[in-house]
Amino acid sequence: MDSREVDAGLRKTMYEEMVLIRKFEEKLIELSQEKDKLVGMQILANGQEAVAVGIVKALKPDDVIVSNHRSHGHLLAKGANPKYLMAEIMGKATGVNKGKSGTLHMAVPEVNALMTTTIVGGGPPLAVGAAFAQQYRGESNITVVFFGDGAAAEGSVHEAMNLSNLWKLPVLFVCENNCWAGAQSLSEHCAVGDIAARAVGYGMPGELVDGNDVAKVYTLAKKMVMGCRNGQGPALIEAKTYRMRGHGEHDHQHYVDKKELEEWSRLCPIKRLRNNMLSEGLVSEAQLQTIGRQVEARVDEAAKFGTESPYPLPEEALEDVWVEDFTMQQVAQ
Amino acid sequence: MDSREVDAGLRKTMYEEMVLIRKFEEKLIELSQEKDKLVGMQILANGQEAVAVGIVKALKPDDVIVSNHRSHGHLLAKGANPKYLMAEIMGKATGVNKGKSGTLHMAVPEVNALMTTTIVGGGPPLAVGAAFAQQYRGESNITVVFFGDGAAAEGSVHEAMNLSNLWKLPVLFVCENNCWAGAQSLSEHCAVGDIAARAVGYGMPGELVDGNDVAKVYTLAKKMVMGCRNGQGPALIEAKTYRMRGHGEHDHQHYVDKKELEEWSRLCPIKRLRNNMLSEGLVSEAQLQTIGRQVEARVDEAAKFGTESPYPLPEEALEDVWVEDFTMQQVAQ
Amino acid sequence: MAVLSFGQALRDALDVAMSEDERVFIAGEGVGVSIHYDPNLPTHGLLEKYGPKRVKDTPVSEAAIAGLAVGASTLGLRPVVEIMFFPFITLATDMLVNHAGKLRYLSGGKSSFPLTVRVKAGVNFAAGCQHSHNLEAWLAHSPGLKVVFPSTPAEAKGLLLSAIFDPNPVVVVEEMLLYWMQGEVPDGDYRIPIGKARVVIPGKDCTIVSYGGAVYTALEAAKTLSGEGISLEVVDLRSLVPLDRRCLLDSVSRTGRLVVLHDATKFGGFGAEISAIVAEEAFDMLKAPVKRVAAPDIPVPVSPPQEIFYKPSSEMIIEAVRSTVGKA
Amino acid sequence: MAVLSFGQALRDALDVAMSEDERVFIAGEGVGVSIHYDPNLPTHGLLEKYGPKRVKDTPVSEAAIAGLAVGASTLGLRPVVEIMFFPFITLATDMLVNHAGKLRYLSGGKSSFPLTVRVKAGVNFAAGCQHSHNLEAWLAHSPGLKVVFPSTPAEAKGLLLSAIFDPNPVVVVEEMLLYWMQGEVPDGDYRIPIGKARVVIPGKDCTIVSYGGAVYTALEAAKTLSGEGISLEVVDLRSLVPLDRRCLLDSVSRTGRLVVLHDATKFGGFGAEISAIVAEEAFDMLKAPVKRVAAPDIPVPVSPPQEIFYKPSSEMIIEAVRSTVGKA
Ligand SMILES: Cc1ncc(C[n+]2csc(CCOP(=O)(O)OP(=O)(O)O)c2C)c(N)n1
Ligand SMILES: Cc1ncc(C[n+]2csc(CCOP(=O)(O)OP(=O)(O)O)c2C)c(N)n1
Ligand SMILES: [Mg+2]
Ligand SMILES: [Mg+2]
Repeated sequence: MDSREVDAGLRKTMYEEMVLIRKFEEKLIELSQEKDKLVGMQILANGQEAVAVGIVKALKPDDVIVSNHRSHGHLLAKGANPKYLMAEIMGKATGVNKGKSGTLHMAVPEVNALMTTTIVGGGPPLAVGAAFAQQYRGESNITVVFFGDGAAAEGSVHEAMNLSNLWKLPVLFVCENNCWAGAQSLSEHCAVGDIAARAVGYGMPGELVDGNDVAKVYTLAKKMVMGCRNGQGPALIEAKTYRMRGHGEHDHQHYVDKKELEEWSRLCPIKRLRNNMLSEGLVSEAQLQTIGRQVEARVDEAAKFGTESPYPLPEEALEDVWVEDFTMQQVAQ
Repeated sequence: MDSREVDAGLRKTMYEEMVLIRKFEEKLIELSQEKDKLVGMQILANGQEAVAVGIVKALKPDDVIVSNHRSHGHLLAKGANPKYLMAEIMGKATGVNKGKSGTLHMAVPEVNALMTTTIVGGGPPLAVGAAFAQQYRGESNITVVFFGDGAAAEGSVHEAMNLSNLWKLPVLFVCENNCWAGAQSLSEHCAVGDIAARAVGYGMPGELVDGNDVAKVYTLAKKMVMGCRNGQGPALIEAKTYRMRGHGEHDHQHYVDKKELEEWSRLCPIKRLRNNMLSEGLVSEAQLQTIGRQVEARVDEAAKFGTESPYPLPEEALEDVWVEDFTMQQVAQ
Repeated sequence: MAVLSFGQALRDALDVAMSEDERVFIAGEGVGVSIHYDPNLPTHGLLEKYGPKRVKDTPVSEAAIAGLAVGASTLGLRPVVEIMFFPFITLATDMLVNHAGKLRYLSGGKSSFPLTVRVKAGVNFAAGCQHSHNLEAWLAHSPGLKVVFPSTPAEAKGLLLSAIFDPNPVVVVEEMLLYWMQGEVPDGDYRIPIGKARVVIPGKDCTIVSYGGAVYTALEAAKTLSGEGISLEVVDLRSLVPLDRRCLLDSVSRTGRLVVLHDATKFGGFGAEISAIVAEEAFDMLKAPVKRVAAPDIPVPVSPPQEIFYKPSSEMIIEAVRSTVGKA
Repeated sequence: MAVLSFGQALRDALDVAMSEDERVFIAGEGVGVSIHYDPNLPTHGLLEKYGPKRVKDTPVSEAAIAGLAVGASTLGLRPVVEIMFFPFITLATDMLVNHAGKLRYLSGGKSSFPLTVRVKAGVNFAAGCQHSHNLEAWLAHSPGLKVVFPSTPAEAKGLLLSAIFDPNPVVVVEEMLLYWMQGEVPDGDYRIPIGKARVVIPGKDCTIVSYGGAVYTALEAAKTLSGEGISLEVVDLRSLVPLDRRCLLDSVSRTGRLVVLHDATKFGGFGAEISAIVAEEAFDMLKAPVKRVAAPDIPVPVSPPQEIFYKPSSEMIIEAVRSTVGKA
């Protein structure tokens, strides 16, 4: 497969989206240096943008995604508004979840990013449920769930894979194998080199892909998504990629070999796509700079929006537990 | 592999043990017709005796087994005294666990049957812990855990397999695939035909065996056990067998095709071993009858012992929660 | 109004919900085909009636069963999933507590999770402590989950139907040993509001608060004590979350005395919450200390005399009441 | 006696236990190599000191981590395993509740399970409700498990060491935000008996019972109130199971008033048990209703003003005490 097989316009769009994710998170890095600007620990997708964009571009807007603690890329790729994400990450009332979630579990139902969980391994069983509803209603929509190589060790992932193929549910399992789970490298937490090898144990297709090549990710996703949509049941993609920053901005990766970081930095998915578009003459340097500036402006606007937004009222914390107008006051007071 | 490769004396012993299990459980069937004789629902290994005996015969006395709700065969094969098992199943004070366990979770530490759990899928993580202790202390002992095809769907089994091969723990996973999990057949609860196929996803050896041929089970177990003992890490055996009775004596298998039962009854592991010993001239009909009578006498004695034993005192229920002389009275009263 | 068993009443609720609303489906281990062939079981015959699309037998995967409910509910279905026995709910608590109960909150109120979990409870069916362990106190301490625990066939039907159509996650605890108990059950789409307790029998001297099968132990005690001239008011909570504080406090204000009863273990049990509420809010009305009658803080033993010992008895209530009313 | 941080004191306990007893090993996600490089973390540097045989980084598999502890302990090891954050314990509750807490009982007293589970708790570290959710009430309601919840560096060391060498399963809840708090800590194999509470400051007018970091909120309130002439007695339970009923009841008998405080949610929280015990056993000594101060019954929100709102404050205690002593 050659990335040239992917339409030039689409590649440009994917480039823009990857740059948006990168710059959005670079803004978070910047803001995390300032006191009391962001709330909690920031888990960044820096280096993994091609997985989010390549997979999501293979979906229709009605398809559902289920995300995890490393969600910014997934959500932006699915079309979430950076303003409301930024405000959420700042804990503001205007945030996509009114400040109740913060960075770790943002749900954006508007774009069918219905559930994000920071319980590692929590996503796959949720995705089974979403895909069941899609199948039950006779829709052709599918559900994609992103999870990490670390998550693959959780029992819930196993249960979800077995159940989804048993019932031929339209779930695409996307394992972002970024070589680390916290401070544990793959070989320290996983008994097997390729998590994709597990697909056979559930009777479903499973394939590896270079997760830093957005065109390859997209092409494989297209194929796998078609299978899910056509009633062939679930499939597993393992995207080999790399987490370029620590697990949270306080983490300076003391446990990582600097050479490993350098090697993967050469494989940067954005740089690769950029070079390949330039060398094919699809875009000019000037056009790329324009994209960069436009994206920066969006990110700055988002940061400004978040910064200027008010915090929610303390007692509004009591809202949004229950659907009806019923607070636990009735229960507990 | 031919069963003749297995030593004649050993085959005779295995035969005796299989008959003991069968007759012990036939006594339970008989007693379960009487009111208030046995406590609770009896889950019988009828038809699966060759798995228990074939596996356990490949072990040393110091090796540990972890059993599940279908434990009678495992425990008897490991050398548990039928008297104390019978008394336990009757809820008597002389029972192997003083009547606190009943049939479902008997532990017999005397024979290194350390933990029995009726939480389906609970055994494998416990076995990981036991095997870890064996490795930690530099012993050559290993741990065998028995679980069902239904249990294979539990997340705990996945976690245990990954962890045990990651650490190269001496665990032999024995999946007794008896075609049913409760009233669900394999194809109704499992996305894949052979559970052994999952071994590759953990990088460990996994093999199928005819679970109704005790010699084959024994021979494969010997090989797998050696790997575990030699530090090669865990292994998985899937023994294809069949649950001849319902899941509890109230269960008349309304959901089972009678033909299926007939076919498997022809494959009865005891009948097969018996015929093969007879055809080889290893034993005579008379000798087999003697074995039968001796075993029956032991079982009768066990039933008598259980029947004549007293129930524990009600308030002795408060004992055995804590190691020290500390009852929850201190906590709760 | 038909006379149905408790189990048939539950089945009736499922039947009504499924025939009324295509969004309702049921799933669990053996909810379609069961090793127990008994028309008194809540899912009996539903597979035959509604087919395998809507009656789903699952693998033995409690976390996935709960996840199925969470995910399907937020796409608009009305899942009713079964956890076979109460101790197995431990395997689903991440999905129920960290997901069903929290994801709406985490969405800032954008999403909802209208799912129902049926769980079978009972401390005395001779299966031992890994099958018998009442954990309603855990669920009641988990924000975002409603918890109901019916005691009669009519309540079972009415509360299960309300649970299925409640827009929030609801756990319905079913006392298994009641499955065969008969009672009058209203026809059709009969619902009992979640959060309303019921005064089973009115009385003057002491209130007994309970739920589930324990209510019958309380009634037994009430009968004996009425012979001694002590009049008990028996309150069946029916719903633990939300709790009908009004009914509870009103009853205590009438009787001035309270004994709380449940079959779960005492220490940290739900009875503590009842006792604490009353001690906090009705202190001045109390003529005597609130007593709790509950199981000892041990796992459920199997041996018959010990299993009987474990379960709170009417004698224990009688003793507690006598000491409360000063006639010990 | 050295001055150590709470985290260092825990580390010291692990260090003493490991150097004293070969049977002790530690396991968990990142207990060897961590994304947090900080000498105030309880497992910092232990991998370097004891090597990978005894300091085991595990996969992200909470059930297997707990199973590891259960299985290894019954073969005679002394496992100390870590569950990273309290809400993740849901994934291990089957192993802890149905196995660690019950298998000895099921063996009729033949087996034992001397394991320790360390779990990190805290309701305000800006990570939201899937990382912050204090569930000690669940564990305290689970027969066969001991539960301790230290509040000072010395207690942290003394209780963790006792837990490791206790022949029963013990859960040690570590309040993360205390990791950096300094205090004097006895050297060597210092143990505090599990089951003994501590009167932090004596007082006459009202008892505050608490545990973990909430004890400091109580002390803050005590300081303010002493300015108003109200004298608080602050009791730190330290151990929830077994509970020091003597200390609790003695204190209430001295002050006649009780406010219970914890950072967990109120409804069905551990405070209910304390309140119920006192209402049951010290009714006649009580001059006023027992009050509970606890978190509202909601998941922990992330937004800073809401997270502050969630956590019970000294003002709430002050208000509760004032109303209790009749000076509201
Ligand atoms: C159930 C659970 N256990 C542990 C954690 C703590 N934790 C957060 S991220 C993480 C590592 C996850 O690794 P992986 O799945 O590979 O995802 P990545 O962070 O690499 O994207 C861990 C252990 C958690 N959030 N949930
Ligand atoms: C965690 C859990 N879920 C459900 C059950 C109820 N249950 C008991 S046996 C059984 C079927 C198990 O099937 P399998 O593992 O194949 O074992 P088999 O009974 O066939 O030997 C089930 C679902 C249980 N005991 N534990
Ligand atoms: Mg990773
Ligand atoms: Mg089976």
